[in-house]
Amino acid sequence: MEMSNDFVPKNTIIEKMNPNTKLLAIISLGISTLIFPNPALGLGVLIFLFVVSCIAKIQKTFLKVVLGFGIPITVMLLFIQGLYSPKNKTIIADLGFAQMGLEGVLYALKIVVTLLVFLGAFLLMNKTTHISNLVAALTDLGLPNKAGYLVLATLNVVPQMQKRMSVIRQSQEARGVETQGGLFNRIKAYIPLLGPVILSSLIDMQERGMTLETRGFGINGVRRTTYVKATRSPMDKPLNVILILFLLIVLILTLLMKFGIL
Amino acid sequence: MKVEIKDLSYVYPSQDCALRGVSLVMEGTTPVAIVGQNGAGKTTLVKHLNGLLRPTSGQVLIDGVDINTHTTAQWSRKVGYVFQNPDDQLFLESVRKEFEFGPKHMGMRKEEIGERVEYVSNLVGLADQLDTHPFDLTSTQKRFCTIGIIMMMNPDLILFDEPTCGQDAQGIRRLRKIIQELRNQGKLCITISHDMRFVAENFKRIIVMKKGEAILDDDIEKVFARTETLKQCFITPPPITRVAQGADLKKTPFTGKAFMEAFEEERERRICQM
Amino acid sequence: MGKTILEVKDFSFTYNQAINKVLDHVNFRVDRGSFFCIIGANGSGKSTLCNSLVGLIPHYFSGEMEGGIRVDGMDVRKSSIGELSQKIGLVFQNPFNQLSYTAGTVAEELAYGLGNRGVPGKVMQEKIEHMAQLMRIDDVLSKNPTELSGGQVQRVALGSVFILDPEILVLDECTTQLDPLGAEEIFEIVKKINGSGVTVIVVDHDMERVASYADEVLVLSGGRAVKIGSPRSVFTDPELEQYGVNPPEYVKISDMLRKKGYTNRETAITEDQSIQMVKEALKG
Amino acid sequence: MGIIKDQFTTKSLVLIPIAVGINLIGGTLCSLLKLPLFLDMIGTILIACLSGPWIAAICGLVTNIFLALVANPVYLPYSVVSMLCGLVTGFMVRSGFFESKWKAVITCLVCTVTNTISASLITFFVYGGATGINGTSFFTAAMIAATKEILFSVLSTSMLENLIDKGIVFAIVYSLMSKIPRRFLSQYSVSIRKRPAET
Repeated sequence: MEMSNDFVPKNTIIEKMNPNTKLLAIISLGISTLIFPNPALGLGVLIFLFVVSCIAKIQKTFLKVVLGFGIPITVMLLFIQGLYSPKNKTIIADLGFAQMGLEGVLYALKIVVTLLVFLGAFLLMNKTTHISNLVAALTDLGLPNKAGYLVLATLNVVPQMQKRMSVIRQSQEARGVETQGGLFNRIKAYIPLLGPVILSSLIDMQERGMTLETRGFGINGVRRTTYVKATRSPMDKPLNVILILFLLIVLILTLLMKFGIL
Repeated sequence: MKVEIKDLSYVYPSQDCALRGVSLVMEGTTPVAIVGQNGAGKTTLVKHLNGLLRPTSGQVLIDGVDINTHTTAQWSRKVGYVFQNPDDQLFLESVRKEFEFGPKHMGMRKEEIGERVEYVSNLVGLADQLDTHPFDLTSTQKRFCTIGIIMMMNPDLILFDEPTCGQDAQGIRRLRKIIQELRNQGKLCITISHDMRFVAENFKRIIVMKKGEAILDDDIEKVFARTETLKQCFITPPPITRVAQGADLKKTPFTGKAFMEAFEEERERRICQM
Repeated sequence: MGKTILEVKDFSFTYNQAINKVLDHVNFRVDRGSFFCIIGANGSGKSTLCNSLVGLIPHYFSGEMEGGIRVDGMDVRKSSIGELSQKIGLVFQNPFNQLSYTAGTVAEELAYGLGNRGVPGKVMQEKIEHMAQLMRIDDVLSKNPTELSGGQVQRVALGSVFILDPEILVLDECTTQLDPLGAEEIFEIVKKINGSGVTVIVVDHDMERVASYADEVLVLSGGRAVKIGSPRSVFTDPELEQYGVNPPEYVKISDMLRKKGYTNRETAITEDQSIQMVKEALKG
Repeated sequence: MGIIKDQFTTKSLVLIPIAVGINLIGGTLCSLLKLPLFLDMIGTILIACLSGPWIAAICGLVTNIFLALVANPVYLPYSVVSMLCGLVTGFMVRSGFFESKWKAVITCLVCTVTNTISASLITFFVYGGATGINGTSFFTAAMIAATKEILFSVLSTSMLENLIDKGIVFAIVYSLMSKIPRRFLSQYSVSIRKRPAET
């Protein structure tokens, strides 16, 4: 599992947008795809997201993640839903051991595009936004200080823990614990590591809490400020309006279709 | 015990060069102190002596055997390393278990382990704390606990990394006793320290490191007499020495006794001159 | 404004589940603007005392508390740590545990406490620049704090407490993990801060340093305040070693010279005094 | 509500990032050693024992947000699962179900069931049966092929997997709790009476 928020500044217009706009985009595009009755809209949104990823100069990562996740899950869901969905009525293919139904296939495709729209939009937001920028933007919206702390601290603490693990491994080696060698040796070596890593991290963290407290973590009733200012661009306002309108239009269209008017 | 370091260089994976061609020989039982500013390469050097780090170039020989021939765990029988931060090295639920862990791993006999526990726990001052959880000890006691777990394994070479850090007067006295005891048992002890008073009181031979090089390696008197070089390495001699130097005494004393001798000598000389 | 800025009155504390009192009926006062040092053996209760002064006891660590502490008129028991932090700041031993872990850069780290108080961006920027200069960390402002050396992180930690403009600064063995030069640097900065009128309370093991910086010294032993007074009166006390504290080497030199009749001056407790004394004694 | 607020002390809150880190280390270990398990709840369960149900629930939420941010947003809907498990375990520990080995086993079983049901419902309703992010998806697919029942297959795969997974997690936490030093533990009132393996 890759554990890094590898934000690389590329100085694109997407990067300069307010993180809240990007969050709104995830919600608006994602929910639109989710409620719209057929997969076509989602497919369109996906193509749009790909274009955005090109503007943000991260098209390679975008394709890698979206296809890397999209292909296996499509196959899997086509298998599960296409062949075994109880909704299946219209048979489009007979594979011998099972029959493929149109309803299941459409349902599977719908789930896949919805997931991919969420995934893709989220990925775009994530890869074009520094986390402290995101937290600053959310603080502007009124995110509680403690919630912001949890996200930021987790991002910073996890790499520290991984570093600590390697120091502890060294000091165990110096006590005669063999940590190299085959897979079995490594499993055996990791178990005594777990204890000290966890215990010493817990104790360190208690001390770190002292620092927070003496620097006003617990102060109530103050509107907090951040050093990092959330990025803003002139496109934020119009985009917000467009995104909300888009969601509304999709909602109305969906309702109309549901009631058989369209 | 003989440690040979031949033209040792080490470059970290981050491309930072931590050691640049260090050559040293340490032999016998005379304890050696390594001093120098933070980041001078002291810990990096010492980590080569039990194979925690492997030379980028050059060679490290322990009793004539190349360090690269064994793993760190194998070397731990011969070379004991007490880490700077005790929390990294302790992981069992009582001091006794910590003490017994290494020797059990090595296959030491049960009776011998028992004897050593008694001997070592008395030496490091934890005889009454054997059933305490190491994390419930004070920071000083924790440090002595890590010293204890390494001594339990009875290695021929012991490496201390900043043992004086945060120690009070009693702790310093106990450390001194431990270093003497190791010497009496014929062990070689190499210590990294910032505390010049401690160094002056306990070590004859000093190695001064600066930017990855061992720039001085000599008897303590000769090392502390090189005031200019030491200044460049950001090392200040112990208080007694500084007073002697400040008052222009000809000798470089480290102990009260030596100070008085130097003082009286200088006084005689001046009286004769008058 | 009274002369006393901090008062500890008959203060005792026992941690949850512990049997013994860590602090046992401690009494003392600290004058406004003074450089106050606390010394004593390990386990004598120094850190617990520091934590009590800033309100971590009883608000963060729980246990049984008796007596009281007043910081510039505020009752520690009744004020929150956040309120107290406006008056009193604490820097402790391990520099890496003093990072907020919310900051990607040193500048953000310095800003953390200010942000919690809602200090506006422009003021924040000014304060950060000023503090960075004072602590000599202006060259690393945009670096990640976890990548700095111990000495640098300790200066960042000191800066991020001092930036909150406390009237009292408590330093709990904050130089033990630094090399002598790094420690000296920190003390110089602290002396400068003290010079600007801030009361400084320092816990340290280096008696030579305590002797040369302190206005007043408190000796703790087994949780009790056993002695308080000027550095000279404390360090020339023959009972000092009983409390697990060795006087500065300079005291030893003075004693030796006096014993042999080479001098009759009063005991030297700093390097300069000592050199002066030896020079005079040499003249005979 | 007062009790809930009591849990949100700084002392407890700062444990969350570490607990998340522990969750991730467990998870990384599994993928490193190619074990078909998660072990990604060690931290959540540990913190449930130390700081109570609500902190544990937040810990579960933050873990999934973190995973979504750095690894894959697929993890986000499963935050409900982690939160439920944290809550359930926290309340069980509160009522004394961690004081002895056998009581801990009961807590473990309750947690397993909670996990299985909630995770299966999410896999079924959000993802249509499989997420494709781990090996068990294939197993689920095979079950479906054999039984023709999607929900049942998802449930039983999940149950089997969780039983093993939570068993290991609880065993680790139980042994950790006995190793946590007294001085540290005494600051967390939830667990103080409930320390296992001690008389």
